[in-house]
Amino acid sequence: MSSTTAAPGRKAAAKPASMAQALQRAMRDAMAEDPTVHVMGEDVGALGGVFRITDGLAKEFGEDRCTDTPLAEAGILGAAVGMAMYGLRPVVEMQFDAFAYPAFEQLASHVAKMRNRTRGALAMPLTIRIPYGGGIGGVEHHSDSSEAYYMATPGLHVVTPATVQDAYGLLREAIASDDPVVFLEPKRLYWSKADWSPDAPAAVEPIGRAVVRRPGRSATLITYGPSLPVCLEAAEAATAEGWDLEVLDLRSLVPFDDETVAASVRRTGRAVVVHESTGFGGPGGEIAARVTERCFHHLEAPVLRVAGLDVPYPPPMLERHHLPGVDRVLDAVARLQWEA
Amino acid sequence: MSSTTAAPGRKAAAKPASMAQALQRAMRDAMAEDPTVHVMGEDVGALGGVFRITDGLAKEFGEDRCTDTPLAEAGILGAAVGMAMYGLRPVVEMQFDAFAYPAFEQLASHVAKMRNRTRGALAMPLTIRIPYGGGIGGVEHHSDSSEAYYMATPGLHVVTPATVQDAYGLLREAIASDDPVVFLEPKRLYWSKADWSPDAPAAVEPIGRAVVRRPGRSATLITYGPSLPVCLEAAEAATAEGWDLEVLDLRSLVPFDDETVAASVRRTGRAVVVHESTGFGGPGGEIAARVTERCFHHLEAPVLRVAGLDVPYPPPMLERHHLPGVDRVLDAVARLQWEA
Amino acid sequence: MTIQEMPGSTAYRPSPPPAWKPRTDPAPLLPDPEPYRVLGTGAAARVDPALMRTLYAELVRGRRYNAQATALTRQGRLAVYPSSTGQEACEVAAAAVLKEQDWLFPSYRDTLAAVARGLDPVQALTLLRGDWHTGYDPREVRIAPLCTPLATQLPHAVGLAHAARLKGDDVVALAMVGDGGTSEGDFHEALNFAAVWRAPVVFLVQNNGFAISVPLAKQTAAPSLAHKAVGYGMPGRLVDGNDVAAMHEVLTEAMERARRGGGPTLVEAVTYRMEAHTNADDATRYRVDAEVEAWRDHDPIVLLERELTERGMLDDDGVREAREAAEAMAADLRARMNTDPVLDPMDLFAQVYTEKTAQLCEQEAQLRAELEAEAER
Amino acid sequence: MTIQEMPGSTAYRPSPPPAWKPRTDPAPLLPDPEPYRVLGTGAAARVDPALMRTLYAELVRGRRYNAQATALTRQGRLAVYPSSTGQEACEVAAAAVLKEQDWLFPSYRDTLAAVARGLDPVQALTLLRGDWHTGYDPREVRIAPLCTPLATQLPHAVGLAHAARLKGDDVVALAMVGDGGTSEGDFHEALNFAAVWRAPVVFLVQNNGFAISVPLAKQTAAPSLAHKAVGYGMPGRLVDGNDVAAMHEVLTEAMERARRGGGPTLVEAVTYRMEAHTNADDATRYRVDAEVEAWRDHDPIVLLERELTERGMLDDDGVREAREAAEAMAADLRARMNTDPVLDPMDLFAQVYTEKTAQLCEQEAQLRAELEAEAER
Ligand SMILES: Cc1ncc(C[n+]2csc(CCOP(=O)(O)OP(=O)(O)O)c2C)c(N)n1
Ligand SMILES: Cc1ncc(C[n+]2csc(CCOP(=O)(O)OP(=O)(O)O)c2C)c(N)n1
Ligand SMILES: [Mg+2]
Ligand SMILES: [Mg+2]
Repeated sequence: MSSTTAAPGRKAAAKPASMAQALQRAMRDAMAEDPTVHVMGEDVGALGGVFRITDGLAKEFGEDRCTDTPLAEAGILGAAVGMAMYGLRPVVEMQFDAFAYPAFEQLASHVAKMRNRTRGALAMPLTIRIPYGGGIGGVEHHSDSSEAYYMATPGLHVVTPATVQDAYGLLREAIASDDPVVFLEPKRLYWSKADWSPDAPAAVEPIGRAVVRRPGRSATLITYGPSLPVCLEAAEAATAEGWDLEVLDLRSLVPFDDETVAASVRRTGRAVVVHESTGFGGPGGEIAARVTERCFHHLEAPVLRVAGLDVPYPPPMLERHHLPGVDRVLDAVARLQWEA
Repeated sequence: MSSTTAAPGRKAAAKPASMAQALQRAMRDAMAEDPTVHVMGEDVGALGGVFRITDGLAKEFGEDRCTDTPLAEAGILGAAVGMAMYGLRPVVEMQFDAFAYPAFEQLASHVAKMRNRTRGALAMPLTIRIPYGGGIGGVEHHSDSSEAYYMATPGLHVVTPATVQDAYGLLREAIASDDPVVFLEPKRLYWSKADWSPDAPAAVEPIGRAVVRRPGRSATLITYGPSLPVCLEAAEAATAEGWDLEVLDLRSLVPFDDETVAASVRRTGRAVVVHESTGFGGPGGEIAARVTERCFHHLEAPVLRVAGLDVPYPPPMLERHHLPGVDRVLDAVARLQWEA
Repeated sequence: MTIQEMPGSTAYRPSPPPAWKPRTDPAPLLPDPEPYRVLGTGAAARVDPALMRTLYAELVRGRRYNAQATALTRQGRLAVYPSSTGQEACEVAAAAVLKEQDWLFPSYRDTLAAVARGLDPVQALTLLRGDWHTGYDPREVRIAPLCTPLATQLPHAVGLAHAARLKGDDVVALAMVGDGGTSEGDFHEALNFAAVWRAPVVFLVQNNGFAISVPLAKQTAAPSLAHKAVGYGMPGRLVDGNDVAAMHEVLTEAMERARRGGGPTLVEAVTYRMEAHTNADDATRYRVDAEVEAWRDHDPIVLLERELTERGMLDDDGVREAREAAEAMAADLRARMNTDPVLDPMDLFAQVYTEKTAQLCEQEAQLRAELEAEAER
Repeated sequence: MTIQEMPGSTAYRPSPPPAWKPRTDPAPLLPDPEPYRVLGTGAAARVDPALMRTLYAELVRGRRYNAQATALTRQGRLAVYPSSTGQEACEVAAAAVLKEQDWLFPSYRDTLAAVARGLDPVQALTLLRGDWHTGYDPREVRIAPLCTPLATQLPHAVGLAHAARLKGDDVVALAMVGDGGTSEGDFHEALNFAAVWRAPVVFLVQNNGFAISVPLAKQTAAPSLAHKAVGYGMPGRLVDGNDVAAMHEVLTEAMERARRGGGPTLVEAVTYRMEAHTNADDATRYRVDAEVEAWRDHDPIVLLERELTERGMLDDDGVREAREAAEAMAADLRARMNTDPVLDPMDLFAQVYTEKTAQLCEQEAQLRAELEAEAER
């Protein structure tokens, strides 16, 4: 764990905190430690963001450090690129997944490529926070899982926490990173809670490492972000069928932790990738292909995928049919050719 | 083959034509047959497009049917959406792959979703032509393989011809389709030639069907667009090693022809996916995963991938190291565990 | 307050500066320095009394609609509601100036404009209720789907208007956007396309002072949003958005200009969002009550009632009638929204493409099996 | 031709229309109706003769640079070259008004501006030669990478200038874009951000009449591109882009205004692209020779030579000296470009991330093995 993630000064005992609070605290601590950290986006100031993740930052650090921008995502990200060129460390908030799309050209053609184009002369120490995924009853364009777009763009790191601890630790690391990080926040976990203290983040693994959230021997569930709780619940339920499922939380899609993932699957011989993004062209294909390339002779069954349907994100009243739930995960596990 | 792809009137014997000419002819015939077909984009008028694919259309059909737009890709695609809402059938030209990114929001949030959002009331009979891929010595931003972005967006068809015949047939079909089609034109094949006549397009399979370009029994090369000639060349070279490779041209990434692909791999027992797009998060992961899900017990080796490097597209003088060439394909074939 | 016809610009060719000519005379494109007003001014005498009374009834109905939708949201019947309370004059006028064949391009905040155009409120609220994305057939009612990604509906309006003009149809598109939305690239590109193509489209910006929490001063440094028009070569008009008569007059003029081939107009309506951004928003975080209070006296209904009463055109009966009609609409809406819509999950697959792909058929079969299993439990 | 300081807009709060005040006085923001000129007018007397002579030498050198780069392209030494022949006054003036610490944000067409700022021409041409994307360290020379995706460099300039101002540094950014680029959403968003943030940035639009084949009339219907400024609340200036003295004066003023906290300026330079878009373009498809010829008499070098000669400030010696210096530069450039650059394919992996990922290390090893096998053959 890099030293930048240790909170300065005070010590506090762990107590219940939400992922939203941990994210807020990560930005606050980063801003307090490093005057080059600037938070910017739509409504991040007085309002504290529509999810309140930047709550209080403008008040504590002033509007120049936590800035309400005009309403234009390409402009926000483009300006952040220029700020980074001058040595600042911008943390950009996109209001919702689909509202990051206007910034796609800046992201793909500049943010991702700047270091490479300039042979390392211009770093892009940018963090782009994007609340993503569904399950909160949002109307259209408010629930997209857009990670496949970012994964397919070399030069970006793509990180997504699934726990309160990781929300703090990974965001601190993302902000401290000299590379651009697309930081995907599973919005339906914003209000999930855990006992947590910013003073004891030592247990947090760095970006690029997957973590075993539940050890098991029958099969591996490979997942991340919003689907981690689903997989943990499925693993509990699976014990009734006699399956002892290992649950892996990827935490970072880029870089991808082939080592940890392959080690697990080699041990269990079976795997299911679970994510909320649409299946076709989603992250699961890449993950299943990598795992198969590395573990082919250890596999008792093809790596299966449980994903969102291959349809535009549904309206609120139908979203439950889209989201991969415990039953679908268990169905997939059942199809892992146990009879073989 | 749908009847819309038969050229009206005259008959001509097959003679050498380039892919560029076939594409031009497809638009011309579509415009002649259907007054609702409108071509639009940057420089598509007097200039005929930077690749001359729209050559002569403005002259023949007038500037209202083939329109030089202001220089703004979101505006172009957004206006085309409105035109489609009113019953026109716009054919949009994006000048280069990376210059379609400014239109990403219009594409992902409107073009792809309009039919779904309106329960079918508003069709989007749009064709979005995008010259893609490298190998032409273009400077940065002129050689991206962006198909992964479009594949991950439900609601779009994603089509890419690799032959002169398909260039005509698939583009006619794309224009005639009531669904939006992202039509990816492999720009380094623009000047590839074949004997061809627009009067005899009967041999062309419809969108959604993969085609065996070279039958074989040892292993299947699964490819599309710019990599088809590479795979055919590799297959020829492989005969020297005693491998009889089957080469599949996908032609359409969405819809994906699981049937044809799986049938081939079940027969050969081995497969390599070949494309120019970066490997990580690229189309190959999805393809390999689907094939493995369907053919697991027929596979003698994991499905391998030969793809562009996981780096931003290189400058002209280095691009040959990025592009999957015959040697890399043969290397992958050699790794298909023949000893097993 | 005349609007000059924009001279065709196609004749322009590059010429060396000694021969320079501006392509358009900028002066007529610039907005007046003050928002145009009718109510409480001499201009009010010109307005047709019947129109005034119709608009009054619509405003009262619109206010009631907003209140009812807000109440339904509190009762959990809507997923979210962005209220146009305080902005009813803009919404009502936008609908009133449209002919049967014209098209409306509303944002998420403009369900009232759609309702005022004649759309069934239940259909208008489908998106916000959450049973589907669009609750009506846009071609049938000539109202584009309510648009959430900001300003993205503007190029659609331009394209549709352009297509109609190419076909020779008498169709004008009226596109609505907020003050915040003017900062988006799509706003710029749409206005530019419209002017270059001389498309019959009217852009109505409701400047309600805020983009969620962000006040206009952090959104733009322009003298007014209407001043943006000159940069595209179209006229910009600045109007009091709470003065329904002024709104009606300015929009009518812009629509007519578009209709006779004069090209697009940008109208900035100065108004105020009296409620929070949506029910989910907490406006106390970014604005003080005093500011809201200052606008109460300039309420669109108050302004029109004052004018009509002073001129003896509205009595207690008139007020009562308008209110009763509004109550009837609200009661009907309440009754019809207080039921759970019956949904078919198979609709998820029905219209992704013209024909379901094999892949979607598989997924549909799987979901059907799941639902059957669920039903059996 | 004075530029008024833009009053701060942060005090603005929404207020009901009776209390309406424009946030800025639009009048001083509007450009003059004609492009500003110095050469051949009385204003020329004001210009420092030494400056005039320096600019003359730079123009001559710039023209020679364009010719040399074009020749290198014909010889296959450059992958592509977008010439700025005819636009040298804009390029040269843009570089001349920068202080050491200021930043230049060029487009693909502006290698000359980079060279005029002092960048080694070989480094400036790296992108177009094709051995790497950027041939220099942007921080060292304070020149952003040459930008190809149109208008995307403009928000970068705004962000950098804003960052510098926050830090209290005396840095102004000058960002260059073409007439076609003004249609992109990024142009709009950048100008708006700059004005709202009062960022010290100057936007220089080179209106050279065409975006590849598309003439200005199909790009905009605005009176001038400079008129776009008022929509952002910044001053717009219209200048004869072939008059290097006028360019120098207007840009200097805009830079100074930015430097003292007065915010951004939009400058439209009216010029003409004498060559095709790039060597790969065929300009005969969309324009006639007569149009090109009409501009020859208004060539930036001709204009300045005429002025200097008439006023006895330039004799044959002076002309010869400038030409000789230009030839020396060209000979050096030729010599250094006529070698094959030595490239290391491993550079492909070196700077994708700060640290190579395991995945990239694997691919690097693979490529290295391939190259070794290749070498052995
Ligand atoms: C492209 C995009 N970015 C961000 C949002 C999130 N968002 C929804 S409404 C809103 C504020 C819009 O303000 P304004 O345009 O003034 O309209 P108003 O809500 O005041 O009617 C924002 C930021 C969005 N819907 N679309
Ligand atoms: C976003 C984007 N779209 C399209 C292009 C392709 N393109 C390159 S130059 C050019 C014309 C630019 O014209 P203008 O802005 O007037 O600059 P000029 O070339 O005249 O200097 C176009 C369309 C691009 N580079 N970037
Ligand atoms: Mg608003
Ligand atoms: Mg130009």
